[in-house]
Amino acid sequence: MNLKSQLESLLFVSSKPLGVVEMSDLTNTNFEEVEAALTSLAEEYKAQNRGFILIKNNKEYQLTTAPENTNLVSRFLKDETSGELSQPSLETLTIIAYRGPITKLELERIRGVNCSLILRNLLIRGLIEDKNDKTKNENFYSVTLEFIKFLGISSVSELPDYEKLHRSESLSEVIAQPLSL
Amino acid sequence: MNLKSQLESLLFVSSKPLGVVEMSDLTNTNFEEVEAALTSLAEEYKAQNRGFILIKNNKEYQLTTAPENTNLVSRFLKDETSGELSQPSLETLTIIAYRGPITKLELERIRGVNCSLILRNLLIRGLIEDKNDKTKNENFYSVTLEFIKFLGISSVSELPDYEKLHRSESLSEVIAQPLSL
Amino acid sequence: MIEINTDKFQGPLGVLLKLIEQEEMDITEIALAKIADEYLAYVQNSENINPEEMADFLVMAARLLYIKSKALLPYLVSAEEEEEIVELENQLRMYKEFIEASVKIADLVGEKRFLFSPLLINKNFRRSKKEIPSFVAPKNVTAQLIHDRFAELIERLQVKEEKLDEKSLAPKVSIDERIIHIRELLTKKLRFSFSKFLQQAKSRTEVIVSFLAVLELAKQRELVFEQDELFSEIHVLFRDDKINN
Repeated sequence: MNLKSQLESLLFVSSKPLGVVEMSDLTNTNFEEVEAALTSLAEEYKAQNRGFILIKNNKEYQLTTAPENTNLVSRFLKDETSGELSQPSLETLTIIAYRGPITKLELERIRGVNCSLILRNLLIRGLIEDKNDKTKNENFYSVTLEFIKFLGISSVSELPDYEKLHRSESLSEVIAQPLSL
Repeated sequence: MNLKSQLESLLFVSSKPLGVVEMSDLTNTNFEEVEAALTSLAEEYKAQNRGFILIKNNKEYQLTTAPENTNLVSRFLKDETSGELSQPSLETLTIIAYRGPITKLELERIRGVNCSLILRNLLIRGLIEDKNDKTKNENFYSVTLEFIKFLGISSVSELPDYEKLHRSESLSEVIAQPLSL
Repeated sequence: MIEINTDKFQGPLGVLLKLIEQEEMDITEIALAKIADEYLAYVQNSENINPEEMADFLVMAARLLYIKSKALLPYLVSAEEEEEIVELENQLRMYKEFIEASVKIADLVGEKRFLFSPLLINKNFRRSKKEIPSFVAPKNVTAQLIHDRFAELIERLQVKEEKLDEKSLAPKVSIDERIIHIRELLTKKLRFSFSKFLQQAKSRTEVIVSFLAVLELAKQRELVFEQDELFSEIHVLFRDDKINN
């Protein structure tokens, strides 16, 4: 059986993001092989200038239209996404994109301000998601594939200066500090 | 512009078969070129052993999963529709039962998270349906007649405590909260 | 007056950063001390501060006032407090990095390269052969279960609302009010004892506010202090009265 063709069929027929675990179960193949095949598919699409690309976030994959055809596709779908984001939403998304998964407390320490309302709005809009870590009993926020699609990139690692801001030490230090006042 | 990539984007994102005339209009290219590009795409898919094929029916084109993966795809879709409902799906279903017809945004305000994927799942299972209100240009979700029958009642108003719960004020308040982004 | 884009509310760090940039200064303790007054003026005059964020704006105001008082009375600051100032500088520098990144992200969004995936596609479209049934009976779902889940949800929403009840804080004295009070006091009495003045305060916050008010007036050269010998009582009086005498 041809694994790449199988994965392509699944991604194609599913209109929701698919996780590596799910694809691995369905094709009866181990994670590593599935991930390798997906990486190879993503590269093929780009090299062959296909009309779709494979995007990735938090071990979830989805096929989407290629960024160079956005105009055409939004005309066809009559999609009127304006892409407007307020400054606070943009700030919050930026921090979650570079530092996620991140807790509300860490986020608020970076922004210096209560973020409940903004987090709720971003959750409703589907640009972020929260996952509960049961061992720590805490919610961790990450950006979603919806956010990746919104920016027209194929994964957060393509964000400007990703490596630098993702690892920035001053950040880890500040986060590790106890709250004063 | 790359015509093949454009056509591929359109076929990929479309939820119905596409005619040559429509594709020709959208891409601003004449029929012959569109047909030639489509033929070339169909050949590529076969030669490259892709997970989907391009089929033609009465001048209309659509992408479908490759025949050799039919069993895999059916298994996947069956899992999706026959598995147990997740807690979030069940909660969404109850809101639609008691509050429907209801818009996606109203649902999302009540639940505090984006509901696109859950709605998709409930639609696939045939538990809910959406109707477009043309004057408001919005989709309203209700439970399907099949689901109502399955519950052993003849209308949602026969659900326990329907009158009281249907009008719950706390829900109306949540729906009325402003959302800013 | 400072011009800050107030059509979109900004957090305290955003306001600080803007003030520092307007002064064309780097993020340092000196810069923070310098903009403290402007920050306070912003918090006082801005009608756009979201009530949920007010507490954070006030915490920042307290930190800035503290830094400012340190600039006036450097020997009063402990090593631990020194660390807190460095921490604020670091926090601000990091915040700045993210703000810069967010500008790049905004540019990316502006390019409108949105990607689309087909959503809610009929499940029998796109598939060769084998129809999937259009209705699948959900396991274990009954009218009673639907009712119970919905009732639970309503209850949960009500609990949440109760938590969000607004609480009003006991009225606190402001630095401005204290300054007016000091001026009135000195107009009547010409001079007063600093320690007795602080003793009148009803809470720790009031002590701090009174102290800051006195410092503020001293900085504005309205007040002078008299002390006969080291550690003896400090008397506060108007500078003009002192000169006239």
